[in-house]
Amino acid sequence: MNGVVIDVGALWPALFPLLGIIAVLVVDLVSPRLRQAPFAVAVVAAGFGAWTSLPGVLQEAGSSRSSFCVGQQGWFSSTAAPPYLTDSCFWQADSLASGLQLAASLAAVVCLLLAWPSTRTRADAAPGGGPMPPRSGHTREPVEAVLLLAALAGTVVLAASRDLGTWLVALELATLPVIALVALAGGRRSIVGAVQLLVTSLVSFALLVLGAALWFAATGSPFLSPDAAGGAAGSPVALDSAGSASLLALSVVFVVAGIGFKLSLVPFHAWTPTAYAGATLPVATFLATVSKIGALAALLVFLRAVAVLGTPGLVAIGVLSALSMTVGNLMALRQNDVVLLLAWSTVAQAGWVVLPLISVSPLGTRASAAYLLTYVAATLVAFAVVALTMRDAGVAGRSLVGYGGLWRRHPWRAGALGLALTSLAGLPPGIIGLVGKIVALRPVVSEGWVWLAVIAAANAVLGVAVYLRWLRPVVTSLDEASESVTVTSASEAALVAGGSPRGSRSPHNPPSLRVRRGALVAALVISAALLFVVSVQPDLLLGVLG
Amino acid sequence: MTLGATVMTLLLLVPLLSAVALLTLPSTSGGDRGIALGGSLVTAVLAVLVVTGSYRVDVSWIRSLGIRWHFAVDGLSAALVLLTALLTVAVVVHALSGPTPPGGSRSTYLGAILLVETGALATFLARDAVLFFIAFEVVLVPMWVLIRRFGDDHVGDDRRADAAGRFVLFTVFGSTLMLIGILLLVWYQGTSDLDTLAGLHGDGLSRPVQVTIAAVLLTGLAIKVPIWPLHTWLPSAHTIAPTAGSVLLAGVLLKMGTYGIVRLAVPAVPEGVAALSPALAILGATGIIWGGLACLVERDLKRLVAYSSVAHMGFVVLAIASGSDAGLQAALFGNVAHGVVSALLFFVVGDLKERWGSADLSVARAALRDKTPRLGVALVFGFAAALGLPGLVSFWGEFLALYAAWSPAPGRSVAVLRTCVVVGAVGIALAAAYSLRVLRIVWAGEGSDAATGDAANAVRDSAGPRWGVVVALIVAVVGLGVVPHLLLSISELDVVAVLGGAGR
Amino acid sequence: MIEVVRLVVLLPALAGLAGLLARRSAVAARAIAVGSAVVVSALALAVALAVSPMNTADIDSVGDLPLRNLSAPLHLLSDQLSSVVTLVVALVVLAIQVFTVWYLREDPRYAQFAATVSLFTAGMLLVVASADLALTLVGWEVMGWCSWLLIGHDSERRSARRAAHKAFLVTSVADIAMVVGLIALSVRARSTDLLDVLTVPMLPGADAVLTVGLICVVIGVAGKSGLVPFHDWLPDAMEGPTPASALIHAATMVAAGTYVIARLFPLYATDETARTVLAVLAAVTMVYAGLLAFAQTDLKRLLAYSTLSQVAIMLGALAAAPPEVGPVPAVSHLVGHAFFKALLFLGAGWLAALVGATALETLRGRARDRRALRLAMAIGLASLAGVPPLVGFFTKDTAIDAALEGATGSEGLRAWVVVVALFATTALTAAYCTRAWLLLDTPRPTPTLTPSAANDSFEVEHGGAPARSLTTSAFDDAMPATPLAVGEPGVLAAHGDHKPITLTASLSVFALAALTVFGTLLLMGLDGAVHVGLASAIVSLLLIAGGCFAAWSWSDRGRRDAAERLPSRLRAGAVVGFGADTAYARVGAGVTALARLVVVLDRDVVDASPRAPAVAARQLGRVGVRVHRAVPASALLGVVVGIVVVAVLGVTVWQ
Amino acid sequence: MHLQYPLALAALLAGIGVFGVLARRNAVLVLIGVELILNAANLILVTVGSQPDAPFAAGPVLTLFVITIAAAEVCVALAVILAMFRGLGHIDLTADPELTDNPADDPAADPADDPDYATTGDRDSPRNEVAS
Repeated sequence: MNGVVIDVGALWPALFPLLGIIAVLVVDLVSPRLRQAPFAVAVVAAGFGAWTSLPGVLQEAGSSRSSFCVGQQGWFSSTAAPPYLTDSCFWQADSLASGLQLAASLAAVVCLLLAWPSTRTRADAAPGGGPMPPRSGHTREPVEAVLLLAALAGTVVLAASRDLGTWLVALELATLPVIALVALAGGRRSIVGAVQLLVTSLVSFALLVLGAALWFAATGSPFLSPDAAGGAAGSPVALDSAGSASLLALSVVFVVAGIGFKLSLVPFHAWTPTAYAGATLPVATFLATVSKIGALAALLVFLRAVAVLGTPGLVAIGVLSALSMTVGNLMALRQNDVVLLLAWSTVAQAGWVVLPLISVSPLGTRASAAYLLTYVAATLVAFAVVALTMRDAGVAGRSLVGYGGLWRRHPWRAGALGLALTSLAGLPPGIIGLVGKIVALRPVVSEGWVWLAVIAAANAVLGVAVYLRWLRPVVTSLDEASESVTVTSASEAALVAGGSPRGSRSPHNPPSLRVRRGALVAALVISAALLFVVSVQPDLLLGVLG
Repeated sequence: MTLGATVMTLLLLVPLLSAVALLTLPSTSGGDRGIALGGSLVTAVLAVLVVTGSYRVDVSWIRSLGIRWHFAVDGLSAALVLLTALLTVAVVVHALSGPTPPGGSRSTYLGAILLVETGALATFLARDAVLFFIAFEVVLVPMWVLIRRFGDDHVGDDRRADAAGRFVLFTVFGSTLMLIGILLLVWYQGTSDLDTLAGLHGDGLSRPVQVTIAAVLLTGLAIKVPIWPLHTWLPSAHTIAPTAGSVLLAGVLLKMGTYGIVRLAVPAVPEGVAALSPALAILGATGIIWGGLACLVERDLKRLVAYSSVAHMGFVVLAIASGSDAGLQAALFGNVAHGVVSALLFFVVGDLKERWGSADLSVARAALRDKTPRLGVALVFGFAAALGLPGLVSFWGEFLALYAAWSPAPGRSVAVLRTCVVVGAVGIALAAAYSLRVLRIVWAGEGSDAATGDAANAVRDSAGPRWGVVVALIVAVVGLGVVPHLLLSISELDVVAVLGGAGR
Repeated sequence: MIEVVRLVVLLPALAGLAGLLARRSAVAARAIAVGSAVVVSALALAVALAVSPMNTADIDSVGDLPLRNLSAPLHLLSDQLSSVVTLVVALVVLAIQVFTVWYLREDPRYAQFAATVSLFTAGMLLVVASADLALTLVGWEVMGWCSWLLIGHDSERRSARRAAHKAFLVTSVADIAMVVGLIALSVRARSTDLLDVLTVPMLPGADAVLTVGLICVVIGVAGKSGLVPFHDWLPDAMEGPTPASALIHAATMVAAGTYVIARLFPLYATDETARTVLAVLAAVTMVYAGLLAFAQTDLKRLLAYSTLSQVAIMLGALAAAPPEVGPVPAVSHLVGHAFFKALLFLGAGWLAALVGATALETLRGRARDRRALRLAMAIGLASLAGVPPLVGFFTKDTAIDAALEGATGSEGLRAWVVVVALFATTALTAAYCTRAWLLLDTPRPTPTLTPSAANDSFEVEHGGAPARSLTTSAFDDAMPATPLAVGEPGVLAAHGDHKPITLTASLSVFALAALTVFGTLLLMGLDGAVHVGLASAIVSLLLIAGGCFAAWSWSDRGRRDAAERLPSRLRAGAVVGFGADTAYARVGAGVTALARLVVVLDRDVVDASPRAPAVAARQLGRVGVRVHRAVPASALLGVVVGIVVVAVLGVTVWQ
Repeated sequence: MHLQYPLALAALLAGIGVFGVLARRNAVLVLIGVELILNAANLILVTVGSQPDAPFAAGPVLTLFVITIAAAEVCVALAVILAMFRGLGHIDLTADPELTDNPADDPAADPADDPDYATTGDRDSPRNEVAS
């Protein structure tokens, strides 16, 4: 037959979130008073998405589950198809892409659990229910659920997209809802965060589109495929191969920059702390995990296309990663607010994520994805613990001292946090973090970028310093804990008294009213179990990426 | 899974599991004593079994990275494995028969100790380069906890934080550099199996590559040894750490560095190490003099012992730099010797500090000689061994090290190494000087007449299990000094395997 | 027989251990100490009397060290030389142990002392019996350590602590050279076995490594045997109890150097340079020490300096004797010296214990009314002076004769230097022996000057030792010890009215006296050990007579102290060894200053390198915090700047 | 070669857009600058897409995509700007919002007095332990 070959089976990971959106809207339409129903639906949808991406994960390396494939005949009545068009597909999910999809869906499930509302049905009016303006309080849950699912869908599509159009649309679909989510948190901080996130994303997206256009100009092909890049010579506007190559280079750097914003690489990172601090915890978690997965997926799609052009052009990536690591760690060292600390650690870890990409080779791409997944797993655990602690201790759960003596008070929670932090720091018992560092450094070393490796080593030290600062109060003994608790309560009082806007205007104040404990525990258990399993047998995680 | 593999796995699992049990144990329950003691004892027995049976386990672990779960024991590691296991028993006994240092519950303390043991054992047994690195890192967090939480509570919290932070940050930097070296090595040689790497002897590596790899590896490991000038983390860590921490640090952790050099760098990139050996020797000799001189005016007893560790490690480094078979044997011997001696010294000094409340030599105190004979005798033995008195264990390590450095392997610069030998001999005299200084003040009671108040009356003498531990160590110091064959014969054959004709 | 040789070394060590364990009961300790000494002497006698001493050097001790490319068999040997020396050591130690039982009977630390003496003996016997440089080093260092324990026995007294410290430090500084030398020698042979080292083929021409090694060994020996410039620790070592002094001086530590060089004699015979160094050191030392001995005001210090000069005589013989004569003369003087020096020290201890001091002023005439003691001292001093027919005469003349042979024969100038020094020393020795005897024997004619006053006068001259701060370094011995404070007043004060000497103790002294008289017979067994040349004998007899007469006349017939003829400043200087101690202290202070410098560097330079990035990190963090305010525009700026940077990098580096 | 002129125009547009983004303080104007950049991209796409052999009329189609996305963006952007105006009372992007969300700024939480800050390498505090 001629025309597009559509294999729906391959699309389920993206379709389920979309169906979930519809279902949520319908449910909210039917019984608007049920607060938990939207989240239940969303969790189910995301879960199914994860489930359906499994076969893609399990397929052997090299093969890929494609859809929307165009054959040769029929489409080009006038002329014969250019070589780079022979059966190319708009949707191509190899094991790497599927792995990213799976991770995104699971992370989304955890985020949804973190946002799970506590009360079953909505009280009509929440007069002064926290800083939350009552007007937005009514439809908050379905909106949150829908936006989260939409962003998830965007991420999933992004991982599998292979052409400019899908790629651009998916990127925006993965970004815009998050901006809305940040803004939805309410309160000035959230607005500031949203604004900064918005302007940064707009500008970088614009430049991204410019880069995409240049790609099209250079290759004349809408497909992000190696042979398209290879066939750049035959591009319509090509003055000569060198000219088109430089066009291509320009497009690559524009794209790298545009996505660097989403990965919050320095210097595109400025939005990160503001947005994290402004958003609600679940949204911050989403920003830290799913968005990053999407960003990396987008970057990988593009880089794998230009891989044929060789690596030297990507010294830019090396510089960006070195910058991000250093700045992120240095700033994280000064934070006493755990959310901000995690925000800056995101910046630093983003550097580690793109570190292996300086060698655009299957080795590099897989390594970068692997490191991203370890980071996502650890960060999910950390955020889950923070959510639990804030639910118990209130605002104090945001400050480092709030974790004094956690080891004695909640050994298991402290154990999970310790595992997460050591994984982020790359120390045992967080073996997976250590393996991640090994994986990330391997391509760098193998390409002979020793100076970059040494910078990375120095940053590993800084990172250890960062996370030990948090781990220290966790393991402090009972007496110190008690006094630190008193300190906390004092500071909390001061905060509530308006000493600092953090306390009084915090969107989650008191958070214990809003989030359901069981869901938090579930989220923690899921993420911690994942982290632990891959920590004992890292092969599971590395194997996911083929 | 064969018997050998099972025993080997158990050797690593028993301390790990008992540590986890201790850590998750509620601080109120009293089961920690049994678990810790039992765990360490069983581990020691298993260690003896493994060494005697020379068992090995080799299963695939991380396929995608080609990292294998490969542990085995040979002449290079056997002595260190035994040392680690037995020292841990001693430390646990010592910890159980006295007050737990303030800062946390005893179960946490013991758990951290056993975790350190796990990591050290894994490091000494690992036969896969990357696995070696991972095991190398395991000890960090528990040791950090030991220093940070159970450290000397007479000093401010910032001092504890500084010491612990220094320890971790220095070591992490070193081990990450080592990781880079390992990855380079693995990339060029295509395998991370240490036996294969040793078999290759750097074949197929151009000289510059070898030098680069060796430089990275040695720098990384030098921090752990520690080699001058990267030693500054050691004194503060020793001063702050509790007795158990100091003993494990000096007796086990420092050995991981030198062992790493012998196991990783020397066989895999022989040319590189040979090229760097003059620098290595000079740094080692500098460390000997530096440590000895620092000890002459150091006032804190624990810091003094720490600096003497720097000096003794200098001898080991010098021996490694010589590159001859005898040199490697001397290095391994010196490793174990320093392990035993420094353990003895830190046990005694730790007890003294616990009784005195500080380890400041400038405080006039009653002489140990008659009033506190047991601690006194132990101190005398410890420092006699520290100054390399023949008939005690450390003499052979230092004598052989100097011998080997005087007649280095071909290709090494004889002039440099012989100069270093003279410097090292001067270091022995310095060791005599500072050892006698300490004994004169603490044991013979220089200025004890000026002692007033509490310091004037004698402290409680060592007794019970702690005295038993000390006696056992003294016996080890004397026994190995009189019959050094025990250790030398263990390492004799495998040294050749390491050098593979590169030496001599 | 082989087991016996092993046992001779092993037994004292075990005795030392046992004595340490059995320190609770004095009786057990005494039994162990004396018993072991008796057994060892018996065994040594058995070995010595063995009809043909087995000239074997492959007695396995603890087994061959399993080393690659170095053979360390750790063998023991047994031949005429070793068996004779072993016997002498054993006998002297026996006498000393017996004497100690009486001398330290009230001392609470008797057990430790006796055990240390046993261990010391083990070290010496190991050196004697060792056929392996490593073993030699072991025994050598063990002796050094035990000497630290013995000299510092009364660690309550600061001067004792200081003397012990000084002794060990000076010797271990010299041992730097010893270690290097032995290593150099064994590297030549790729073995530490004595025979291999001796039989390693000579390289054609000058063998630098050999010369360096031999000179280093000489320096090491100079440290332990107290040659200039390492001599000053020995007089201070008198702070130890008298038996310890007797042990260190008579047969063991100080003489060990002679024995080691005698063992290595074949190598020295081939190396001019090393022997010249040895000759110069020995010649200087024997004369200088003799002069100092003459000026001493303390009996024990006088004996100490006489030891220096006597040991220098042995080494001089080694340095000058021609190869065909060999090391035997030196060893024979070692034997003779062991006897009379032990006798003298025990006698001095006896006297000191009865009188309560060792200052000659105090002892003046105290020997007169004690017949036995007087006899013993007389024999001892006469033998020291070399009066025939005592053993001292024969052994010394054997040494002189050997030197003369070398001088007239192959050795030339070096030997002549030694010979001259030897004759000078003979006269000096006679002089100070006479002086000492006159002082001991003739009571003070005008009893106006009380000993305390005498002490005070000297105290005034040299001043007391001010208290030293604790944090001073090991070397920092800025104050010379007040030489009159020796004679361990601590012990003597502890038992001011000392129990009258026991029969056994006095017997031990007389046994030594007998050996001093008839010791020559024992030496007959060692061929070449007694070889008196007519010329040398006559010359030295004349010199002795001259020395005696000079001293006698200076002290106008013993009414005065002969040394008072010396200018008082010279005498005062001689008493404190011409400030050698201060020189040591200067060295120590220098090292300490260096150490302080190192500490400062360690803190401010070496440690600054890791600290700097930390501080930098903090500052950068501050800056970063200031930069990162939630201003959207700044974020935009960052984005654009970043893109420009990336674009430039990308496009430029791509092609 | 006639393609050069539209491309040059596109470059001009993009430049103007970037300038607007950087120079303007008003959020809405910044938004317009972004739109300019997007239009530059569109121009490129259309120009290149006007080639006869471009598959699936990719140029125009992509342009349509971009326009749609831009529209969506503008919706969200305007909503957020509105919220900004409500919450902060202005839409000046260069203004420093009076709520600082960086705890390191308020002196109470200056890490310097956090004891464990030494772990971050503050190594110059203890130097008294060295003998002097």
